[in-house]
Amino acid sequence: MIRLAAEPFEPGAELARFCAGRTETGAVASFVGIARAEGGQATALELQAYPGFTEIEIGRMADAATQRFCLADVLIVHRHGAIAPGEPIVMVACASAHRREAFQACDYLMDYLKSRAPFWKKELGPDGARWVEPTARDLEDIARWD
Amino acid sequence: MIRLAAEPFEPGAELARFCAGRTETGAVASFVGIARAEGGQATALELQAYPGFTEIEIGRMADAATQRFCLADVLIVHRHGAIAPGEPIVMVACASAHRREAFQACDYLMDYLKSRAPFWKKELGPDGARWVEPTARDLEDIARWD
Amino acid sequence: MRVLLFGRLGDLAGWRERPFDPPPATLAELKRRIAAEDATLGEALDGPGVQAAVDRALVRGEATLAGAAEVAFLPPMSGG
Amino acid sequence: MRVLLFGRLGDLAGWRERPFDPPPATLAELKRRIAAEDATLGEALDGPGVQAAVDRALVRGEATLAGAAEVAFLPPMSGG
Repeated sequence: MIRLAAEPFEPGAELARFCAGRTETGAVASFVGIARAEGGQATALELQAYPGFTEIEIGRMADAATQRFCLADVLIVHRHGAIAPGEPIVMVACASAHRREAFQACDYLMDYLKSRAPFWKKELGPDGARWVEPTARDLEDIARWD
Repeated sequence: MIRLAAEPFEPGAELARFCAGRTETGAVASFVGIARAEGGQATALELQAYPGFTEIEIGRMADAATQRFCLADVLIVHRHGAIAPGEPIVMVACASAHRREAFQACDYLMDYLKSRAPFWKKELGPDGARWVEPTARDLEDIARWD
Repeated sequence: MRVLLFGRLGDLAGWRERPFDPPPATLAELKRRIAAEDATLGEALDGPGVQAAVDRALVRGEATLAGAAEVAFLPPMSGG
Repeated sequence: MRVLLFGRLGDLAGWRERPFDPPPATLAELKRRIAAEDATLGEALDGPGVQAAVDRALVRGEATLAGAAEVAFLPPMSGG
């Protein structure tokens, strides 16, 4: 399930739904990315998505991860719009028969989201705004999977 | 926070509490292990802990993981007693400034719990009961971190 | 035809969405028309890592725009 | 002194917790007394991967039990 959320979402409620009724896939790995205050240096994030394109691209990666890591289920929830410090930006959850595959899939999908998913992220701080592009570390991270 | 739970727990509620008010540690990785029905082959699990010893040993590992992976916070909830298929057995959540460390810490703690934490696990199925010991894969998994 | 600009391209141009009528026949013609109005934006569209999507499908290099309803310019992406 | 058996050891012995009075002076003496009553259990306590904890601290090899309140025998562990 891929969802773009224009409003804040609650990772706990997402995880509860994702785990409910799961009697055969014993392993659920998940990740939540939260907007940091950076000690007051970041006052807000603005995340642009391209609705109608972003979901399809993310869905393609979720399908690839499902194949590669033998997943039973994937959940990706991603905020767009204005995001305040402390609000969740992204959640990925992967269910699999074995924990290693669930962890790897989750790690892989986060690397993808950080450096290749159709989002554009502007950090607004006391000194103005700047567009964030993938860091050197993000690019190293995603290269691990190629 | 280390908690032995004699009754079912709800991973969603645990994650919601763990993420709440987190404005500086942007990365929360978590894992939930759920009792499998194994297509009817497993009717229940019985997990023994050694209360007063198990928490301390797990706490020691959580401290080691906190140091090794620069964690801001760790949560481990582990059931004991009789566990029905579909019920969560274990949840680990790790909060860190960076996602790679959060994932690794979570992976490491799960490997530890599977093969070195003071629990004893009996699977009850239609053909009787058997005590589960770490599998060859569990031992390979934990050896990665030594 | 609709043109969309994402991320820093929208800030640079001062717009995020605009109709282009009559529609250009190719991606190259669209870029030329944009550059004629706004040289800085025109240069940015050819900058490193900027991709184009025609009707929500990424295109590499040149592309015809016959019948296309929407072209989007996408600078380097970063979510999460 | 209290003796606790975990996992398959408890099933094997038919008990999980028992007082041992008078308390044995060493871990070796405790094992000898257990083996004298139940040879199968005695052998299992020396089996592969079985550890002992005295007053909730793991001990390696021999240990004195002077003043100890609780000895636990722990077969290979597996949680999660």
